[in-house]
Amino acid sequence: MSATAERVTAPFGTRAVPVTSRQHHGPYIVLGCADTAGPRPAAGQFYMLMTTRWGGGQDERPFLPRAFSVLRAPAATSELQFLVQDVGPGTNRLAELEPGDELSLLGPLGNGFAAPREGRRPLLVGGGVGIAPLAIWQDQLEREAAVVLGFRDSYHAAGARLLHQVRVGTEDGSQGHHGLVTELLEDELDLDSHVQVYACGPPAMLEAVRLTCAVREIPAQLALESGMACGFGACFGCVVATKHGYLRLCVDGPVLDARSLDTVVFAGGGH
Amino acid sequence: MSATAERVTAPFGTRAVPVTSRQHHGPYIVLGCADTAGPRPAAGQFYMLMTTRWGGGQDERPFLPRAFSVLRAPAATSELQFLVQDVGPGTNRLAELEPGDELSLLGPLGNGFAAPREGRRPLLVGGGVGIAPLAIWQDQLEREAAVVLGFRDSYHAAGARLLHQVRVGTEDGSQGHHGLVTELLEDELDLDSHVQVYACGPPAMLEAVRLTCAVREIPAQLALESGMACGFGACFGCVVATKHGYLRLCVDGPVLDARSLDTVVFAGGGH
Amino acid sequence: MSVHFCGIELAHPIINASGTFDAIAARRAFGDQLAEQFPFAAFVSKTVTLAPRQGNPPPRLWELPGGLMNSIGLPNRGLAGYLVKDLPELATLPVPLIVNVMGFSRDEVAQLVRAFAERDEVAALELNVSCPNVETGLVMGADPREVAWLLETVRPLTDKPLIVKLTPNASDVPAVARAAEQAGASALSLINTIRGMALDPLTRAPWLGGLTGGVSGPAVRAAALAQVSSVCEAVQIPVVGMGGVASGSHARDLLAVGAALVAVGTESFRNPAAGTQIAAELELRPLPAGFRSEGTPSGGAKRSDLPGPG
Amino acid sequence: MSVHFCGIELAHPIINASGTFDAIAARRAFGDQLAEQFPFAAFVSKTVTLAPRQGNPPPRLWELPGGLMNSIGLPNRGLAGYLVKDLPELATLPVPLIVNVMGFSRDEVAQLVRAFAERDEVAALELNVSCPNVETGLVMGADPREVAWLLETVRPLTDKPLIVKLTPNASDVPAVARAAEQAGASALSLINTIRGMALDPLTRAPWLGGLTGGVSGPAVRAAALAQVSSVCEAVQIPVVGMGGVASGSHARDLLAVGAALVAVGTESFRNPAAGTQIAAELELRPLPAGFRSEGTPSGGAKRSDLPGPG
Ligand SMILES: Cc1cc2nc3c(=O)[nH]c(=O)nc-3n(C[C@H](O)[C@H](O)[C@H](O)COP(=O)(O)OP(=O)(O)OC[C@H]3O[C@@H](n4cnc5c(N)ncnc54)[C@H](O)[C@@H]3O)c2cc1C
Ligand SMILES: Cc1cc2nc3c(=O)[nH]c(=O)nc-3n(C[C@H](O)[C@H](O)[C@H](O)COP(=O)(O)OP(=O)(O)OC[C@H]3O[C@@H](n4cnc5c(N)ncnc54)[C@H](O)[C@@H]3O)c2cc1C
Ligand SMILES: Cc1cc2nc3c(=O)[nH]c(=O)nc-3n(C[C@H](O)[C@H](O)[C@H](O)COP(=O)(O)O)c2cc1C
Ligand SMILES: Cc1cc2nc3c(=O)[nH]c(=O)nc-3n(C[C@H](O)[C@H](O)[C@H](O)COP(=O)(O)O)c2cc1C
Ligand code: FES
Ligand code: FES
Repeated sequence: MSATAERVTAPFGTRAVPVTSRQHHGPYIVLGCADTAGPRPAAGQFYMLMTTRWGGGQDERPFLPRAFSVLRAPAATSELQFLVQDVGPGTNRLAELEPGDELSLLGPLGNGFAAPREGRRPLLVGGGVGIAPLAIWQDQLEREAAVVLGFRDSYHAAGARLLHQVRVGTEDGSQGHHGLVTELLEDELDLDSHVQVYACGPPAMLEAVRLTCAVREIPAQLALESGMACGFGACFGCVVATKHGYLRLCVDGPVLDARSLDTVVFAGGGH
Repeated sequence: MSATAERVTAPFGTRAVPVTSRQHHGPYIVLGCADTAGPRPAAGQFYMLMTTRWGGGQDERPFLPRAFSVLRAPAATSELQFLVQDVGPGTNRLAELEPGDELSLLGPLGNGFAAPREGRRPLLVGGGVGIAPLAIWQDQLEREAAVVLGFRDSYHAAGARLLHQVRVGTEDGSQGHHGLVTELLEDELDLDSHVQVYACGPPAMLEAVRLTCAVREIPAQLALESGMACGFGACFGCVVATKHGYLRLCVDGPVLDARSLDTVVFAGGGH
Repeated sequence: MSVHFCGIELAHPIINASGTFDAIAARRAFGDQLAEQFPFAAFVSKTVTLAPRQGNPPPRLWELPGGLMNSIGLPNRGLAGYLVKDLPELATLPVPLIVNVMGFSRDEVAQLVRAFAERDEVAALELNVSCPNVETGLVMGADPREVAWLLETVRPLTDKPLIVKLTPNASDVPAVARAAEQAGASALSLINTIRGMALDPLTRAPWLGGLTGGVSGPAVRAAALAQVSSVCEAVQIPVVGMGGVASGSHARDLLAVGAALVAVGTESFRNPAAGTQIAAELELRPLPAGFRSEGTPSGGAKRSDLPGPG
Repeated sequence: MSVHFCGIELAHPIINASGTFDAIAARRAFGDQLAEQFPFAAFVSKTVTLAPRQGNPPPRLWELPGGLMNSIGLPNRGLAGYLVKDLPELATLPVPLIVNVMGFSRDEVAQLVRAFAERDEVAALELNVSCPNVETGLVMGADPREVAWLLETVRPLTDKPLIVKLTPNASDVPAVARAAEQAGASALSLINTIRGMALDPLTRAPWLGGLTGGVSGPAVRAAALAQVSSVCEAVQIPVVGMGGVASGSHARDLLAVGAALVAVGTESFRNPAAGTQIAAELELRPLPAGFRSEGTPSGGAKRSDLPGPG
């Protein structure tokens, strides 16, 4: 079902790493840490993150770790970068981290993106915080990729800086194309349809991308989200409905071949 | 049963106040805050304290507020000072507070100390963090008080700075008298027995004080501790055994007349 | 958002959980402000028994992740002392008074109900049935027959509303609820505390003086919502929902599954004004469309045939 | 600190709770390190049913204060698929294998037990009885007669140890435990999850695809300790204690009230190596004096006659 064999196995057990950097890009925070004990992840893989001071937030949460795609993992370094949007008690905690603080992580987990097939040109489609896995993928792709990203407004569009040669769209028109990123996608496909689409973003956007690619018969790999408790296949909580039945997104995803899905639905607990 | 009518009523409901100062005295931390909405407390009264970020510590605690005697409440100011010894998840949180942070408090609660009877000279006996209520009492007493304080060692004895004209004893002899504070108490009583004793400290020390005063027929007011959930008489959890049955320490104490006790036992959840 | 409950008009749907707020002690701590800013729409007093009780030896409290375990042991002055000392002072509160009673036999409960039946200060009675019946050894509230048997005895003794407070430590709480309804209960309230235990980390001997205790607070919220929901599906009489309510949203959840009133317990320990705050939060966020005024979901929630967890 | 359990020798007393660790998926995530650093002294597989199950629709998870509520719905390949696909791979684990099975009738359970009885790869069977018996509509694990009836059917079918996993959602768990012991259970395990519910904060409709779910983690620790303690007092056969164990101290509590083994569930979601860590913490702090080797307190803890909470 998974689009790919790109899976780097994780060291067994959570490990503590020091936070080394913290930058703001509009509403998003980029956390850097030094993961000397871990391997270099594949693009599209994710980590389960916790802080040492987990819990005690709204409704006495968070309790469980939270899943985050790796934003960047510069080769020949031990650095890992994550993109965090503060939407609730878990991301609250992570968004507070400063250099020198401790971050507890498990990973890399899940399946990453697979290389384009049949010499197709990679086309990256991202929405909001969903741009994270596309940044590391752009870093790793040999071939020049076209990138279209959608945001709510120019404030959120600050996240576009994290990739290069980007066409941006905003829902309120305050920056770049006025409208949805899927309109930019259609554009790109009109120019050149011999592409392989890689998409990550809110469920509604992914569903639009899936539909467009299905109609035009263009291969697409979608990085999905769902509520997760463990991240390594232990709880069976993160399933998404596919043509092959329920799949655990943490071990059979998060990257899925668009053709394995009848539709993209929000599976709860993501954002 | 209570030794006194010294009770200042509290505003209804917890209120948030800014932390204004933070000092270290050996292992103890003195937290200052500006309680503009509250009244000036009586010596011996206490407050229930929480931080905005409560919980998430060892065993997912703390959950309930924690009780703290007021250390100092300078007249004609809105300042309140508390003495905090970090012994567990709740005091962990409080010990981390910095000026500008928010402190949530309820109080003043309970009964304070009563003035000396029959022109007796006040004699303050304290052990460890139990010195807190004695400091504000020394401030409020018209009459010059004798003060004897006991600590584990010279590091802890740094707390003695918080009162004046103090005779200090340490268990390891590293500062002042080598031995227990109750030996200093005996000393003082030999010099002058027309005193009224005010004591606060660990249960074993309070029991020794109670016994000594009982034998010599000297009136003593003891500030006790017990595990508390609410601090205002709602839960019936903080009872201590007295000659008159179980009393709720939060509303009928924390200051009790030594004569109302057969013995001082640790009632759990204090320290 | 004033509400009617068993013929009693209340300013809002938030009341206190029995044994978690002592209005008399609170007046000593907070003075007249307590009456001026009383946080609950009705006051439920702590369980009264026939004979006075000292309660359990300390320690009586153990803090849990998001909760509290207590083994207070129902200390109270006993019926006679309550009538003389507590009732007159509680009668001066600005809200209706609900008296919670418990007996260790049907006869004891009957004596308690009779005594309060004739007191105009008392708006309603809550029966705490989370204790064993000495006649049978069975926990009254855990067995449908026991509850029916009890109500057949005490229902005829008063016209006042009788609220039966159910225990959550039972295999089939809805069955107990139906038995209570059929035997004439005016309303039901749940959940009482969930049985728990803790050991002293140093000695590994039981921490609580009562050896075991009752768990309350956020830790029981999900279990409480499930039980309140099942009971609301099982009966027509009004239900007082409680268990871990710490915000308007938690109260809203209980109303949404059908509760008529919501009781706040442990959260009052964190803030005595919690009731006021929760009622205010409720006002701000009315129920979404699709709920009947009683708050039962207009659909969906009956698919109880689905496989369980795990 | 190797221990013997039903004739099986284990390196330490920490095993996993069924359904909270998938060794096959974990091998995909962690590679060979999983086998090298396997965190448990025995591996308990997720519940296997006769027919394959998809499980409940998502969402299946709801986070609680210090806990988790799940409505996974027991997805599994079914007996045939398990025997062909899972069993061979699980047989390569470095620790003994305990297979957890569930049937919706005595006959289903009998078929499952028979199938595993002849498999040498299987060291023991755990019977998940937290589901209704379609023949009677009663939850097998909540009723002493149901459990006895079930064991009379399946006990004769195998010499392997039969561990009966009790449900905590019952009025009298010790009674069920005694019934299981008398009917030939080799051991007992508890607690399974506590029934709970949550609503979507936006729509107030049930959040979980299964409508209700099962609560686990620290939020159930106190309830688990109380039930394990009562069951250990009620039976002589070994007991596997579980519920909210997140540290060596929590495991020590369960051993102190008489558990022979301790199972770790939800904590593995926070750290897959939790079992290793907890076992190591146990080694460091042996039981204080005053405990028999089985760990039952040498005195005190029987005063169960004391009044309850509140
Ligand atoms: C594979 C993967 C990769 C991801 N990558 C990123 C990333 O790169 N950057 C990023 O910012 N985010 C990422 N996410 C999303 C991130 O994991 C969530 O935003 C995070 O878990 C939110 O946690 P929270 O505690 O902050 O908010 P929550 O309160 O958990 O809110 C998140 C959603 O959970 C639901 N919810 C509310 N209460 C509860 C409850 N009690 N129990 C369960 N659900 C509840 C609500 O629908 C809410 O919208 C990723 C998720 C996955 C699965
Ligand atoms: C009236 C009064 C005045 C006080 N004044 C002061 C003061 O001025 N300064 C000061 O530093 N302290 C004071 N204390 C003591 C202070 O309240 C405690 O130190 C504090 O509550 C400890 O909380 P904690 O979370 O840090 O530690 P805890 O973990 O609560 O440890 C405190 C004790 O609680 C027990 N314990 C451990 N786990 C649990 C559990 N899960 N549930 C219940 N009990 C448990 C243990 O015996 C431990 O020794 C006062 C107490 C009272 C009652
Ligand atoms: C996600 C999840 C899935 C579970 N699946 C099963 C199962 O398949 N069979 C079973 O007997 N118990 C199952 N359980 C219950 C656990 O085995 C255990 O009894 C319970 O979680 C209490 O332990 P804990 O608090 O350490 O998690 C499951 C628990 C969780 C959290
Ligand atoms: C300290 C304490 C004392 C209690 N005393 C009583 C009581 O006397 N009678 C009673 O019926 N319930 C009593 N309860 C149970 C509460 O009324 C309520 O049912 C339970 O605490 C759940 O609500 P909560 O989670 O909001 O606290 C008590 C609860 C606590 C925490
Ligand atoms: S998150 Fe637990 S199985 Fe996927
Ligand atoms: S602390 Fe609750 S009654 Fe004293």
